[in-house]
Amino acid sequence: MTEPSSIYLDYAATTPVDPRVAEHMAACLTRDGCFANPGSSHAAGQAARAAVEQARAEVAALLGAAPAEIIWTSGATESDNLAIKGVADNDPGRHIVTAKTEHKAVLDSCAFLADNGCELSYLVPADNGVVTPSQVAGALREDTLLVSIMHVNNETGVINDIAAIGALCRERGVLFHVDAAQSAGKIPIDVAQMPVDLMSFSAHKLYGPKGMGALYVRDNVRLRLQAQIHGGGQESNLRSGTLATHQIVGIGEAFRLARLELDEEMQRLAGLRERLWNGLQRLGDVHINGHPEQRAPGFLNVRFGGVGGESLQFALRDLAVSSGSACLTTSAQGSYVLRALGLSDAEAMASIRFSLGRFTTTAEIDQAIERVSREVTRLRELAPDEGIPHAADGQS
Amino acid sequence: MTEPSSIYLDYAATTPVDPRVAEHMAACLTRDGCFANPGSSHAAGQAARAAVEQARAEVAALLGAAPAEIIWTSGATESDNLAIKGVADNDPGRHIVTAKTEHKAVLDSCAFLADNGCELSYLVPADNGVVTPSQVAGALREDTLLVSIMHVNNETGVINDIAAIGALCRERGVLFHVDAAQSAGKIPIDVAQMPVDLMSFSAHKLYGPKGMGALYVRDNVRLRLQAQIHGGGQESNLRSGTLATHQIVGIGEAFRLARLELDEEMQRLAGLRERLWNGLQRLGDVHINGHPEQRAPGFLNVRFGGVGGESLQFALRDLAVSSGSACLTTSAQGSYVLRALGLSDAEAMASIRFSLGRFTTTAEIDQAIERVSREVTRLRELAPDEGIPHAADGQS
Amino acid sequence: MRYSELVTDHFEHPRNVATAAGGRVGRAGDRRRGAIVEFYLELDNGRVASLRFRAWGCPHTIAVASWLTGALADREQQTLLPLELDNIATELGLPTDKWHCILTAEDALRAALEEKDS
Amino acid sequence: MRYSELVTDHFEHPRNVATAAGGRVGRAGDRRRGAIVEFYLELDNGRVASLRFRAWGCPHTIAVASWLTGALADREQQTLLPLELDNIATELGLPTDKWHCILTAEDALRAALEEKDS
Ligand SMILES: Cc1ncc(COP(=O)(O)O)c(C=O)c1O
Ligand SMILES: Cc1ncc(COP(=O)(O)O)c(C=O)c1O
Ligand code: FES
Ligand code: FES
Repeated sequence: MTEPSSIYLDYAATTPVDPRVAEHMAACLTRDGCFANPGSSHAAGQAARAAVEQARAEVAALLGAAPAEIIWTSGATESDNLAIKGVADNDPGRHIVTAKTEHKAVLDSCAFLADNGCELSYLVPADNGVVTPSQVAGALREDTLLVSIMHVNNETGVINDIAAIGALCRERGVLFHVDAAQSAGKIPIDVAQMPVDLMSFSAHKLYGPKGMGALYVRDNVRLRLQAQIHGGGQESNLRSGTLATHQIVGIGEAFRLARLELDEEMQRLAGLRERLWNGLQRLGDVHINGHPEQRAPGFLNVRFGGVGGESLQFALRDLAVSSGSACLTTSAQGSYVLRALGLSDAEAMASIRFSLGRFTTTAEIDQAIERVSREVTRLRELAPDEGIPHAADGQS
Repeated sequence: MTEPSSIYLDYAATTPVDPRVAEHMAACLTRDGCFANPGSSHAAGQAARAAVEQARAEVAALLGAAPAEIIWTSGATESDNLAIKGVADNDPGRHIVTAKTEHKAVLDSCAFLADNGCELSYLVPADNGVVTPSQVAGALREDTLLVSIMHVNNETGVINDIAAIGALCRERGVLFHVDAAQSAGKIPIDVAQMPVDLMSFSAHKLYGPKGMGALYVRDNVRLRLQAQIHGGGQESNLRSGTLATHQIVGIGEAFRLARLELDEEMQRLAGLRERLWNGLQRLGDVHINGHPEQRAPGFLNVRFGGVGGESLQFALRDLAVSSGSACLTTSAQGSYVLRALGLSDAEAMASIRFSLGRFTTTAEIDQAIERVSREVTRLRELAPDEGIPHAADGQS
Repeated sequence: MRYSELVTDHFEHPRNVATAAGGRVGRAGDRRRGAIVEFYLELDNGRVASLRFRAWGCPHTIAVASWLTGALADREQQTLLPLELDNIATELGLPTDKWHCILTAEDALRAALEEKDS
Repeated sequence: MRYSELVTDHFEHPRNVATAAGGRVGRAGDRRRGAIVEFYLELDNGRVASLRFRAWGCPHTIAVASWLTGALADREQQTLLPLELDNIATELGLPTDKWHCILTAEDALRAALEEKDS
């Protein structure tokens, strides 16, 4: 249980399941529900199978994809692994392009391949966090097999121009994977317009269940992918394991709701985010990390001058937000994503990601502004007068 | 929804979630529950983390293991993949012993390794389905890395002597993996008594959620295992991906209930199984597949002489049971497990697995006997008098 | 496997099951191939006077045989063969991989016609 | 990161914060290493008459400095150093990787003692 007074502004870490989604899930769990194995041929199994296929159509609908292009996985981590390693296993030893600001699931899949004969190029984005098409173009080689660039960054909310990067890849005959865990349901996606070959999704970033994900595999790319989990041959042999009906029904309903509510929710969140930013700016010496406009609506990543990162986090512990970790001399480190944007470790640690979502209210935003302002002011007042960098300090 | 009149006797395919488990899961889904990311450092995240660790202790308790020896996965399929490929990746090119009657998740992981430089030996059990320690002993070589033999077979319920096979492996310095997806919660398991190094589990075989599993990794074997899914470094770096709190809480509660109710339930199911068998035997020309005694209580796999397999299945479609598939001339085939026990394809297809579980009642068993008897009798009467093999036919 | 309503009906309620021998007996199929059909045919003046069956195999085999006993009732001997496979398959909603079930029935019917009255 | 009740209390309600300059000022730490502590010490007759602080860094740094201002009140100048690191760490429940926070405070205290009255 979260404490009653706690304000949840960590929707990019995970979202609660929407009650409407939870209801659908509950109907697939117990004896009186759709609990059977979707692989069983009896009537109960076929009812479960129908629910699974309906969910597949809903997930496809949010992306403008065909249902057959959706593969169920256990989350975006697995989707990223399947996409990247699955492509490389099919065509080993070639060159792969990605960026330093990708999620660990992409970076560690790439690191694994680097240990196993692939060559990797890691793009470093500009200070605004954007990976540009021309950077990608500059990194492509004769033997490039795959480019993996995320849609929306999970720490800053910065949006990459997937359509342009995809067009480039297609022109050069290179496969293109996109980690869209943070964009689905937050900004529009249309695979008919975006020349993407593989795209990773996670249910728990848009009010569906944790432990459930999907991989979009463009029809003509299916055969270029090797399964990573072997067994019963589910999901056209690309992902074995009993299908988790309740989880699948959950992701389906979550994607359906996201599709219906996307436009309205984008506007609402953008408004709340501006309100938060305006409130925090009054503190002075507060800075946005990442591109100030090219960002998904729910994200605000800011750094505060004049306070220690760990103290800021501890002072704001009633606020569920994301932040770097302890000080330089302990083993913990500031975010590697923010470091890639040119921030010092201390700056990265004094940064906080506010991520807003479906249940965020104006009152919560106002309370958050008040708590942050109170604590930042208090900590700044506690600090020695000199030598503590405020806005004047160029580096901060 | 299953039809109201349908009787579910397919608990080995999957079980409904116990309502007590569903209740715990529901409490981890929505905003008022324990929904946060167990990897987040704020209070909400730490509450989720605590729930995850409590569940780990419950899973460990059913096995006599230490909590730190339990790794969360998305199911037994993934556990089998992680165990087998994870060990082989760490020490490539060596010899592996398994059996023809293993689950596809084991066989296909092994087939993948066979394509990638490992040598495989596949044991064929006796007609009773038991893989004996002496068979394993006969297959071990100087360069054998791993033996993978299941505890309880998913089609026949036959139990292998894991303690004896494990002792043998330990003596020879060979790693031992056991797929225990069908034994956990059905017969006792104690890793303190069983020299097992790796053991796979699935929640949905014992009234927990689908899409959730665990791998037991004996403490001193951890370093011999390579992760198969890379990313955020969860589960001591052995399995990345956001932990699915509700799923984990579900497996924890499922294992807890299974531990508390194991002895009583074993007795009850054995009684129901005997009642079913006695009822079916009155038909004549009915035969048990697999060892008649060395079996987990809930399983009864029988073949019926004198009826076509597909017709039997269609006639019994109101009964949710497992069976082979269509006739020889269509592409579908009888169970490879039953074929490995020496059955012809036609016999395998005229076989039915009844698997009983927590919600099975005496009334359901009696109804099942009545329906099966009525349909088998009807189909036998419809068949030409001569040439249709009944009990007299040696092969059937 | 999908079963049409007509197949289901004939499988559940087979028509004209031969409960005793009588007439010409034609038999086809074998256990290995997964289907056996027996027809019991009585002719009267070159017309089908009685057609009964027994069958072992898949639901389609049973349904096809049962359905044929009705569809061919009263028909002239000359017009019985060959069976109109296409039409039968369509009428009964047979999947394409199930056509061999009709062939087994056709073979049994041919055998019955070739048989002397018993 | 775990914080003991005592650390939490001193972090939330720091004692003896120096709101104005006065006494000997000792400072240690730097921004790079993540902690800065300033003590403002007044001695009277070889005893601590007033000890106040300012700090920037992690919660432990702030708590240690705040706690020391109380623990060292009234103490004889001679007995101030070296700090009993073990005891302080135990008292405040400091994780082992946080000992350097006490060292920063010790350095600041030493600097203050070495300073002339300002
Ligand atoms: C961009 C991105 N990719 C991948 C993931 C991993 O998703 P999952 O937790 O479903 O494995 C996340 C979130 O954790 C993410 O933000
Ligand atoms: C013996 C055995 N191993 C593995 C599995 C796979 O488990 P899961 O469905 O959790 O992937 C099953 C059941 O499907 C099984 O019976
Ligand atoms: S007899 Fe083979 S499918 Fe009908
Ligand atoms: S100042 Fe480094 S952890 Fe305290």
